[in-house]
Amino acid sequence: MMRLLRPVAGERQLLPETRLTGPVPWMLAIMMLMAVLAAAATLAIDNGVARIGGDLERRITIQLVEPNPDRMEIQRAALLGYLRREPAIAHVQEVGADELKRLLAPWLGDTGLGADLPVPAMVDAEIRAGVAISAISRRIMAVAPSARIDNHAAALAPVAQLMGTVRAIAVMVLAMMLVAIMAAIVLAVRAALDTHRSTIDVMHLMGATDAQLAQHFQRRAAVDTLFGGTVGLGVAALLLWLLSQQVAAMESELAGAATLSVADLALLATVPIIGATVAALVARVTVIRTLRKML
Amino acid sequence: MMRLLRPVAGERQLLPETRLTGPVPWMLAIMMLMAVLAAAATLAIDNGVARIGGDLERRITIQLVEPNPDRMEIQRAALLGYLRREPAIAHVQEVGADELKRLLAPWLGDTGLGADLPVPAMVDAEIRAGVAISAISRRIMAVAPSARIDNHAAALAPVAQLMGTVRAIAVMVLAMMLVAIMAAIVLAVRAALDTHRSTIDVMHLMGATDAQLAQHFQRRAAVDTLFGGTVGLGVAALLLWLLSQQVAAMESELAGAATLSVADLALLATVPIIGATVAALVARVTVIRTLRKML
Amino acid sequence: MALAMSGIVQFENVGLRYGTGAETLSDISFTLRQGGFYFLTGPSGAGKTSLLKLLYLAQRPSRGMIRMFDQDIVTMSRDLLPGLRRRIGVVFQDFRLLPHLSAFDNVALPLRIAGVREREIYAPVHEMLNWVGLGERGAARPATLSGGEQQRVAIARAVIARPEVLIADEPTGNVDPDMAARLLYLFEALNRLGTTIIVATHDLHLLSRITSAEIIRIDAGRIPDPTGQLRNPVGVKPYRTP
Amino acid sequence: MALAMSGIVQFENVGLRYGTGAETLSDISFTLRQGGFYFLTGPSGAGKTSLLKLLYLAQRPSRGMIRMFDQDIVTMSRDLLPGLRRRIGVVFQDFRLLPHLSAFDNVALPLRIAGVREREIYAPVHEMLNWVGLGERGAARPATLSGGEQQRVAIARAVIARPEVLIADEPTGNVDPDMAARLLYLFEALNRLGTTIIVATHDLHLLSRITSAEIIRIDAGRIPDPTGQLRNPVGVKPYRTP
Ligand SMILES: Nc1ncnc2c1ncn2[C@@H]1O[C@H](COP(=O)(O)OP(=O)(O)OP(=O)(O)O)[C@@H](O)[C@H]1O
Ligand SMILES: Nc1ncnc2c1ncn2[C@@H]1O[C@H](COP(=O)(O)OP(=O)(O)OP(=O)(O)O)[C@@H](O)[C@H]1O
Ligand SMILES: [Mg+2]
Ligand SMILES: [Mg+2]
Repeated sequence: MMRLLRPVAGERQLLPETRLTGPVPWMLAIMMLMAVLAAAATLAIDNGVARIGGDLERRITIQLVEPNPDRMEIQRAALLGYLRREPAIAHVQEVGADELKRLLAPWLGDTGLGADLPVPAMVDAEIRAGVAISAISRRIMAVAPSARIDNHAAALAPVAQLMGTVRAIAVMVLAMMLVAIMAAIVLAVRAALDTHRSTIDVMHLMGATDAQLAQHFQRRAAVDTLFGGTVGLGVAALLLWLLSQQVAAMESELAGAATLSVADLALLATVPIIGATVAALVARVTVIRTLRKML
Repeated sequence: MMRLLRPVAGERQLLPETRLTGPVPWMLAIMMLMAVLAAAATLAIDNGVARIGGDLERRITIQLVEPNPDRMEIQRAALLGYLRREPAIAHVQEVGADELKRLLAPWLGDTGLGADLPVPAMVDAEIRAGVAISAISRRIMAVAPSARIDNHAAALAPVAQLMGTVRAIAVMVLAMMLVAIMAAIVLAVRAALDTHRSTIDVMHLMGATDAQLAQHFQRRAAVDTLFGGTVGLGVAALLLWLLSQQVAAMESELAGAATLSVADLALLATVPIIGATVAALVARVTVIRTLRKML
Repeated sequence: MALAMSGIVQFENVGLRYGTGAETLSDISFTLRQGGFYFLTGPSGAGKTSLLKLLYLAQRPSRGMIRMFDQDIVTMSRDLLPGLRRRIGVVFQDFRLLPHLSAFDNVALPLRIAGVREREIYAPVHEMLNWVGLGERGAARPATLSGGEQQRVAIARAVIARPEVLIADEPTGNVDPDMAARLLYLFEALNRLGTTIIVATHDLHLLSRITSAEIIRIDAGRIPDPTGQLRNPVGVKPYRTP
Repeated sequence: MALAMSGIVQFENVGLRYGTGAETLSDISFTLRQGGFYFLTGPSGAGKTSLLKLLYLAQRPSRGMIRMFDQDIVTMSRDLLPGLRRRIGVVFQDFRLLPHLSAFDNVALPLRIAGVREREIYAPVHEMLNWVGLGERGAARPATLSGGEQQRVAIARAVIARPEVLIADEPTGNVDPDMAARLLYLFEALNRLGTTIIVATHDLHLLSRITSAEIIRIDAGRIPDPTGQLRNPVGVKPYRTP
């Protein structure tokens, strides 16, 4: 990498210090930005799905709906007793009255829970990995027939589906951008060769070797792509940070799950470097191939 | 528009028939593609949200969980009777036993509903617009105390939230792409002016007017952008079609709601034409401004 | 004075400075008669091309007054310049052919810019190409023409629209003496039809060939005779001949 | 025969055809002595530049045999060409200065390509620029130089690396006779140091000035004397002088 960027002795005086062509580095920056965003989206969704699959899938909420308060109390005690005994349950947490009121408010309006309405009981539980939910469900129904069991994963199925679609689009965009970046580099190097064709001709006739000429173009392509990549990455980083702030403000457990690890961020940071290396290679091959056609 | 594209008499012989610069039309195509996809995503999500807000929000599901089969039957009859009488309810539909079994299978496993488990009853209902769900809920609880009411909109809240985030990203990408396309056109026109600078100089000294010279560049910019825009739009259309197939296969009511209307598609189709017009104007202004600096 | 007024070109105390350096042209004053034939000569770097640039309206002077076609060039509106430029033909020292156009299209360019209809272009262009010995090479791009062939295309392009003033900068530096004589004959013919001709050249044979021509000598950006009237009667050689 | 073998350049029945047209050069046979001084002359479009292109290895012949520096140029490996090219200096008819480099850097280019260390570049380049009268203009870009100044930079660039063969295509077409004489003196000095020199020109004064030079005439792609030995003893003028 460093070897690609180091100017050759006296090279400044050999070829013009112009960019590949006017708009190309900026377009590379934009495509890099899109590629980084798409890659970030893919990684974030993968992380989110892993969390949903791993974490949320094993959480259930049990609700007791029983108009008779005495029976309700019996079932509630039986349920909590069973759940606390059951070795397949990792964690049990009864939802308090305040929390319940907050959850039910949208259904019941401001009047809240009154005497004419039974107060349901609600318990959150986490099942240990590897245990079938259906088995636990049957046993719960046996001790508390009024229980109604909610599986978080099932409730989140449409979200997971939507996330899958978004991920598919992100992967598609990423693939398109990578192809486009490669194509842009090839086209830009060719255009640069065209622009500097007479310079190349003259230097060639003065005895410059193919390697000498390629050296310059490969360095320039690398510098331009590194520039575009760094700008693109920088803007992408800014946008991702803004987005993470927004997600944090949403207080959504689900969106919160779709975060990027340090390893992911490091991976994204390599994008410009990989781009520059690829650009240098593309430039070298293009230049040497063009020169081969000359005497 | 047509006036922009019509070649001037003898114009072929006045300036070279080259593209703006090698990679630019293709990069424009890619950015147009991204812009169209982002615009499509925004429109589709807006449509989806409108549907969720309008349609799904007014739908509720009422579940009766009552271990005593006799009481269950009484409450079921009372519930259905009330719902059918209630003028605020637009539509009532009891969920059949088969459908119920399918819905409960994930919770209960293959053994299904046996004698030891009470069979719940489930009713879908659609509330008329403008009626508060809370009022209906209270009345339902009065006739059938074992009823548990699910509001679709509340269940879909995280989905709506995620869709909002995706929409925000899409709008951002769209804005970025529009800025980038404008910038790319300006930069490309400048680069083209640079490349053809000596040609412009000579024609200028032969008495070509600013308008004559601008004419050519504006036409070329329009043609190039139209090319890029059409390619980008074409690929975008293909991708959107593929995506719509995938969504259709998902059979998700939610994803199905996020579709594009004919008007939306027509709007998207104008993108290359607007792009070409903007490009022509940018080119004209850039050329004339450059020429103004010359004697 | 009346005669000076009838001049097609008048320079008065014209100075030209590129950027911030010393003046490239200083105190240039002269008048060119309509229908005159002028040679401009002087050592390399003296300022011949710079002076011609002022004449073909590629450059504004830094100071002084220039009148052409009875109009003040220095203060005139930019919009009127294309009209004047179409009355001037130029052979550039470095040809400046458009590389993407054929020899034919290069020669046709001034006609097309002037809006001449397409069917009135072929005949004169073809005839002109024949005149400069390139009748067969009309389809060739400049890059595939020899140096002298390119120079002849540049000359054909400069004269095709029968300009009122023809400015030629070293127009025979790349052709053989026979061809140079032929090209000079073309200039003379145009001159006889009324075109004012200014040729910058180092070629001593050219200078001696047009007996009616006046010679303007320039050295280090100045025209040595400061009276502002034309001097150098024919026969005064600007250099020792070998 | 032994003498022919010691020639630094040998052409045998060389033909050159651009694309599918007629042959531009036909049956060219000659030998250039090491240390010789040759003028190549002939009408515009005769094929002088095309012949020189073969010599400076810009073009392969369509047929025939070319030997330079005792190597067969036609069949030789492409990798060996840069080495040979560095032994040849070229003044192109259209100069071909690199527009983005200053006059100094243009002249320094062959040294830099050959890998000469930076601190060994300044002195010779500066001296050479002085020689061609451009000591003060080293920092100027080609676009800000006069035609003759550009030509002199091109000449300085061609000779800076003391090539074994110097090929100059119409090298004095844009300079005044005094400067032309000065440049020719430079060529003679190089020639005396052993450089083989080939100058294509239309300039009759140049031809008559180097008394020891041999003149090769070319017309319509052929060297009229078909023996393949050098002809045209000094003094035979290729054109009538006026
Ligand atoms: N654009 C420019 N910027 C700066 N200096 C310039 C520019 N053009 C010309 N010069 C300088 O002005 C002087 C006169 O140049 P000009 O081209 O007029 O000479 P000339 O008489 O045509 O010479 P030649 O016979 O060599 O063509 C030269 O020293 C040249 O370097
Ligand atoms: N690349 C090319 N493709 C096709 N034809 C060419 C090419 N280069 C030169 N020619 C033709 O070959 C002929 C010889 O050209 P060349 O440049 O060798 O002439 P020259 O003797 O150098 O003439 P001048 O004195 O005008 O420079 C000309 O008719 C020219 O049009
Ligand atoms: Mg000049
Ligand atoms: Mg030639």
